[in-house]
Amino acid sequence: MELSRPGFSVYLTLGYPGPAEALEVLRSLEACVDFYELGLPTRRPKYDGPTVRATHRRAVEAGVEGLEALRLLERGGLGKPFTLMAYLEDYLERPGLRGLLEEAAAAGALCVLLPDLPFDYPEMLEWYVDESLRAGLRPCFFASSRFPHGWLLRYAALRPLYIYLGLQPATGVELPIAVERNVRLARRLVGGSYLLTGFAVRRPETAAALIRAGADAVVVGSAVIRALEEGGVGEARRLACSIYEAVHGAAAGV
Amino acid sequence: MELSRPGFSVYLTLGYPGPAEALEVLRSLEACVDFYELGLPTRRPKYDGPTVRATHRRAVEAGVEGLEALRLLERGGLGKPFTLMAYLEDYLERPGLRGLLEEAAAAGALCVLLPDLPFDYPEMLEWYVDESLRAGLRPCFFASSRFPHGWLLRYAALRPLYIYLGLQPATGVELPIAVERNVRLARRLVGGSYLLTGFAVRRPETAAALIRAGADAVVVGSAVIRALEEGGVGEARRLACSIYEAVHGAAAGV
Amino acid sequence: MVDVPRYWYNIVADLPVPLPPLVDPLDDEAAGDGLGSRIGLLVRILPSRLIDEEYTLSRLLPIPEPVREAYRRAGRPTPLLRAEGFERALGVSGRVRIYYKYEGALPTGSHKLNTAIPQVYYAKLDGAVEVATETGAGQWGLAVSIAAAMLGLKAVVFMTRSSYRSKKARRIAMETLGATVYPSPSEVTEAGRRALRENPGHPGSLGLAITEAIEYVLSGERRRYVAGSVLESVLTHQTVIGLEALEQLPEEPDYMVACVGGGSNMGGFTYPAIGMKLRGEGFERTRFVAAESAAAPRLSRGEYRYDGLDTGLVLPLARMYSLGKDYVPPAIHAAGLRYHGAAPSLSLLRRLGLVEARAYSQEEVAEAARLFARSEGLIPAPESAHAVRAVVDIARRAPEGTVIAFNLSGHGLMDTDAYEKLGVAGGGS
Amino acid sequence: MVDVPRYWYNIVADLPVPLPPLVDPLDDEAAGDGLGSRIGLLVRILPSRLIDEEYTLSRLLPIPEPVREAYRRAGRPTPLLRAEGFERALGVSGRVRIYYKYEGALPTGSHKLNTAIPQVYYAKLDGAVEVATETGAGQWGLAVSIAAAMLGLKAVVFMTRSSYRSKKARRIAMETLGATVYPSPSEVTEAGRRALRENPGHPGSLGLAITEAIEYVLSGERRRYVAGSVLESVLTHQTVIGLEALEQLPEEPDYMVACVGGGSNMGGFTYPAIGMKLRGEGFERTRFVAAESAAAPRLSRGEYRYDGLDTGLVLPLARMYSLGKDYVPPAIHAAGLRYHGAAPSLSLLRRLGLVEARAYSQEEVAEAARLFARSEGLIPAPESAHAVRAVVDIARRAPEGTVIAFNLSGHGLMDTDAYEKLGVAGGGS
Ligand SMILES: Cc1ncc(COP(=O)(O)O)c(C=O)c1O
Ligand SMILES: Cc1ncc(COP(=O)(O)O)c(C=O)c1O
Repeated sequence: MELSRPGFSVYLTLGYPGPAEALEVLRSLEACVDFYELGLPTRRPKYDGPTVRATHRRAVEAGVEGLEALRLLERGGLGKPFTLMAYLEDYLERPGLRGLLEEAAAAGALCVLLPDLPFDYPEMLEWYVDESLRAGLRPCFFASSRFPHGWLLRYAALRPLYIYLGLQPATGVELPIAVERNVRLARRLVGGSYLLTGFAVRRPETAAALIRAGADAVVVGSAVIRALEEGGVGEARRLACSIYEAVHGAAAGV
Repeated sequence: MELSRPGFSVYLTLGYPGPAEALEVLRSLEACVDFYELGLPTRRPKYDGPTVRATHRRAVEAGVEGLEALRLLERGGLGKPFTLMAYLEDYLERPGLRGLLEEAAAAGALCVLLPDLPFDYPEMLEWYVDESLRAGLRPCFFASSRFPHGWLLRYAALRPLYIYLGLQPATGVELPIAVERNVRLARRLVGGSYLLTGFAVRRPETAAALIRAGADAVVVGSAVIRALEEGGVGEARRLACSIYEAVHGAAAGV
Repeated sequence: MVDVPRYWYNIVADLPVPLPPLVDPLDDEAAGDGLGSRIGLLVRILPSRLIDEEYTLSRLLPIPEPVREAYRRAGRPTPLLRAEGFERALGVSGRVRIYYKYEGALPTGSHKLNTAIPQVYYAKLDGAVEVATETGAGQWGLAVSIAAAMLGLKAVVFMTRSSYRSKKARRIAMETLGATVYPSPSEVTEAGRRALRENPGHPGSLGLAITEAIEYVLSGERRRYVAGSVLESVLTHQTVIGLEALEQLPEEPDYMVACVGGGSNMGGFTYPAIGMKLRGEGFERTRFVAAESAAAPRLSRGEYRYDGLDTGLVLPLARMYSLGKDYVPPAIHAAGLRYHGAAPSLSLLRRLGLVEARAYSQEEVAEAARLFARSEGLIPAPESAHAVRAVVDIARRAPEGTVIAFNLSGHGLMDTDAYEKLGVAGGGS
Repeated sequence: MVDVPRYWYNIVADLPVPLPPLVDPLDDEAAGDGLGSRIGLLVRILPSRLIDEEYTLSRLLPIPEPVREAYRRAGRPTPLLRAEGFERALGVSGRVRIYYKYEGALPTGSHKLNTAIPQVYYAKLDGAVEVATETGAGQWGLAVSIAAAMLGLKAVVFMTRSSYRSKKARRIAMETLGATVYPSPSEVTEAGRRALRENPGHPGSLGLAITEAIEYVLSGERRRYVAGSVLESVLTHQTVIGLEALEQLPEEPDYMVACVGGGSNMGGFTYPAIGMKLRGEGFERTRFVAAESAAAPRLSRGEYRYDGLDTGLVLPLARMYSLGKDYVPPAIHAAGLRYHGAAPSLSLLRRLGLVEARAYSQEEVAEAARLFARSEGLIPAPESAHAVRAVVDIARRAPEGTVIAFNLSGHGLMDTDAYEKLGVAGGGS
């Protein structure tokens, strides 16, 4: 299966705001996302920004951690496709990469994004691809905005479901970086691969600009979480829908 | 009257080695000089080297000073033309430039070379020329080997009997200076003017090389004086004659 | 003739593996100092354009025209020289050819100006009126003071206390240029006061001075922190050295050598060549050697892990070879080499074996400096003398035809106190 | 781009009146020191080729290729810069344009290297293994030390005692380069011992240090004296400055300004332009201004007459503006301006009104240095700051459109002691 182009996705840590409400919140956004990105809660969200880190902490404190979070999806499932985000570090020993991917596949995920893989386990890249395919998943890759060109080319050659470009140094933190330039450069390197962009996107205009710069999709996490915190589900939904429309409008040339 | 080309001259301070012997010494060199250069003894031979300075001192101590020295020539005269060398400084007050030149003319000199004129009285150049002509003399000019080109051109335009190029910083002192290069340069600047070169020439080969480099004549002072001191008149004469021959041979292309 | 390059080179684009990101300390919430995410804090600390250069996918970064112009004013391109006198003094004439890039030709006497100029320029673009920074021997502080004077900003420099005392000439030079210089630890910041309370005789460390400078920036308006080394963008700026050298070198060296404090002159000198090697465009057999001080041997003896860039953890953590952010190295004369860590990209290259490291004691370095000064007529900075020392080692054992190029990152005309104490001045020749 | 010139310019060839020769003291016989004619003695003192260059009719002197090469190594051509920051600081922006030639870019930090290189090279051609000289602030001694290290000779430097103490950094730098440095008056020479007997607290003078250096040369084999200034050949070597500047200046200045110690940087900077003026080829309305120290105001207050180049009269006499060969100037920070005389050609031009002179006190100079450092980012040497001071005066009163060019003969990074004492460091900006 391929993701829709353009695409809009919301990131949420699975288990946030709480085990009870998590699914409900996700479903409330359903009309305005093309797919979800769901984080497996961890005690060491090492490459995440403060807002996302807090959601991990909340989930873990509520007793939801790692693959257990997938159980929340059993209660009825989601109406849109989803991919998972997990730190490989947490699973290497138990249940191992294969176990992680198999459970993800069983839960219906399209792929598992491992943001620490390129930095901490670069030598495991091919293994991850093999194991994903073996589990019936597509590989998904993470890249930062200071990333070797050779790796982007390599990613592209491995036919991923998507290449996730982290536009900012961490999720939810906006620094004065010429993100559109980076998207244009990434696009040149990844060719026709599906390019998902995220980290600290919070406005419809930014999302639209990213699509115009060459991204296939945009994912929003921290901003939706903050909206949820400040204005509840309604506010989160309004934000998601406005960005969804911007993304789709931008692609249509609006 | 013009000086012979090539020419060879000996410089001696008039009154040296003593009032009695001066004329005799000059005459003994007669066969080997084309003309003489005679210095009027002074207490301040400021631009002369140590050997010539000593001859001034000897003459002055023997009671011969300034224009008085010309009396020595009255006792029979010389068989070759001569020019005089005097420091203008000594005569400015008494008897004045005009007096100096008139007495020099009366004594039969062809010109009076004033080595301090360009350095200490540059503004008097034209006056000196006028007064020389008025006294029936030709002007003679002194130039050093660090000298303005403009002045060499100016000298040449004033039609002197000769332009005397002091090859070394002082008479009788030989420093490692590329004198032939300087002669070539001077020649280019003075055109057809009679170019007399001197200061510290002491070997026939040097003299010949100067002629080949473009000098019209060579004058030797300190070396002859030293020969006289060390080997008497015979030695002085041998030196003068060897240089005389080198000069004339060089001009003939020998 | 070689001109000032139009682009800086960003090696991150060519690394064989991705560069681990800067990250927040995971216990930030617990820290409770109210500063929040360290990554997020950067926007209040660093000049905006520097942040953008830190996070770019571009391999080549255009050098802004005013910066290029200032480079030219400052005397770039700097010369690349053949060290014939030194070869003779080493007894390797005809066997080994040695070249060096001479960054001491810049008006501050070191390579530091290469990044001071763009950073102060970027601070000015942000509307800043003051720039603050740390300094060890004073080379960096002096470079910032000059750049600030050139561009009309005020410089505030936290100078490690040991150097504040021993490198008086550089301190006064900074003050003459209008900079305010504080000994670090200072009474001016909370971090400084705390360190002094704990150890009134604290000699200072670069890590602590950084924390102080940043505290100073955060506690006022229109201030920016400028970074002397370690950040990728700083190494990128320094690549003018290596880019010029590529044009100037008459032959591909077997060794390229530089000293390492934070890694900026090493990165600046070698990265363009390492990049070519990584892209398969040349320098296949070239070895890249980092010379560090035995007093702070992070590349040789440090641990490769996430650690604080500064003692106070005001900056994010970086994955690098480190001796620990609280390491206080002995007060050696090469104060610029006293940093506890090394730039992340350089650390990564070291880990991958693309860069080798050697650590030298102050005494063996002094001997090399003496030999070099007397045979080449240029006094190396004590920092740069570490590279000279490494070259001595390599050259003495090298086979016929070996070519060595090194970066003479600065001159030591203002470090004569050091050379006097080390016995390099005077004596036989 | 401007290249290193192929020829030096000898202004003697273009002077409007002949230059009075160097002469022996008339009472030499009486002196009875056995040294004989001072003119004759030069052959035992100076490098042969320097003597030839002193006595040449050539207007242009070819720069030997090894010297040109060394000039390139040392960073020639040096930059010619527009002082926009300084113009703003002076409040004359848009009204007055100021340019400066920056000789501080050379590795010794001053123009002195321009003549140290050829002279040491010439000494080597003579088979010398040692060169000796005098120095004040140490700029010249350092230049000779560098040139000697580059060419493999030993340097022996007599440093005026006051500077030996205050300019410790330069002294150690010389020693680091392998030079032997003696405080002058020293115990090493008869002239030094005599001066110390007469005045044990003698601060030294350049004139005396010259005598010592020459005595040292005459008392050994294979030694040559190298001259820091005053000789025509030295000024000729320095014309690389002005020849480059003619190529670099975008417009003909109304004023050309330099400081004057012995006159070498002033001559070097201005003579090529004065020559054009004298030959009617340009610079008709340009005024040439010499800035000297009120502590040694020879061009402003000295007498134009024959005087000793050195205190001990070991060298010939020169006709020049002089304060008397025995004049011991106060121990000002600009030690390089403490010479009692000024080069004969410069003296002559001053006498002819082609060069003007202005003398400034240490305090007014310091103020100008401060302003310049803070607006341009370069700390002028205390000597060069005199030129800066003159520029301040001229610029403040100049009509719209005035163009000023000056020679920044050296940087003051090693003179920070002076700037600290003069209160230039620190304070408001
Ligand atoms: C002359 C010189 N070289 C090298 C260094 C070390 O710094 P880096 O490794 O960033 O080049 C310094 C630091 O102060 C320095 O002053
Ligand atoms: C920087 C500098 N400028 C100027 C001078 C004065 O000498 P001069 O007049 O020969 O240029 C000196 C002499 O030491 C000097 O060091």
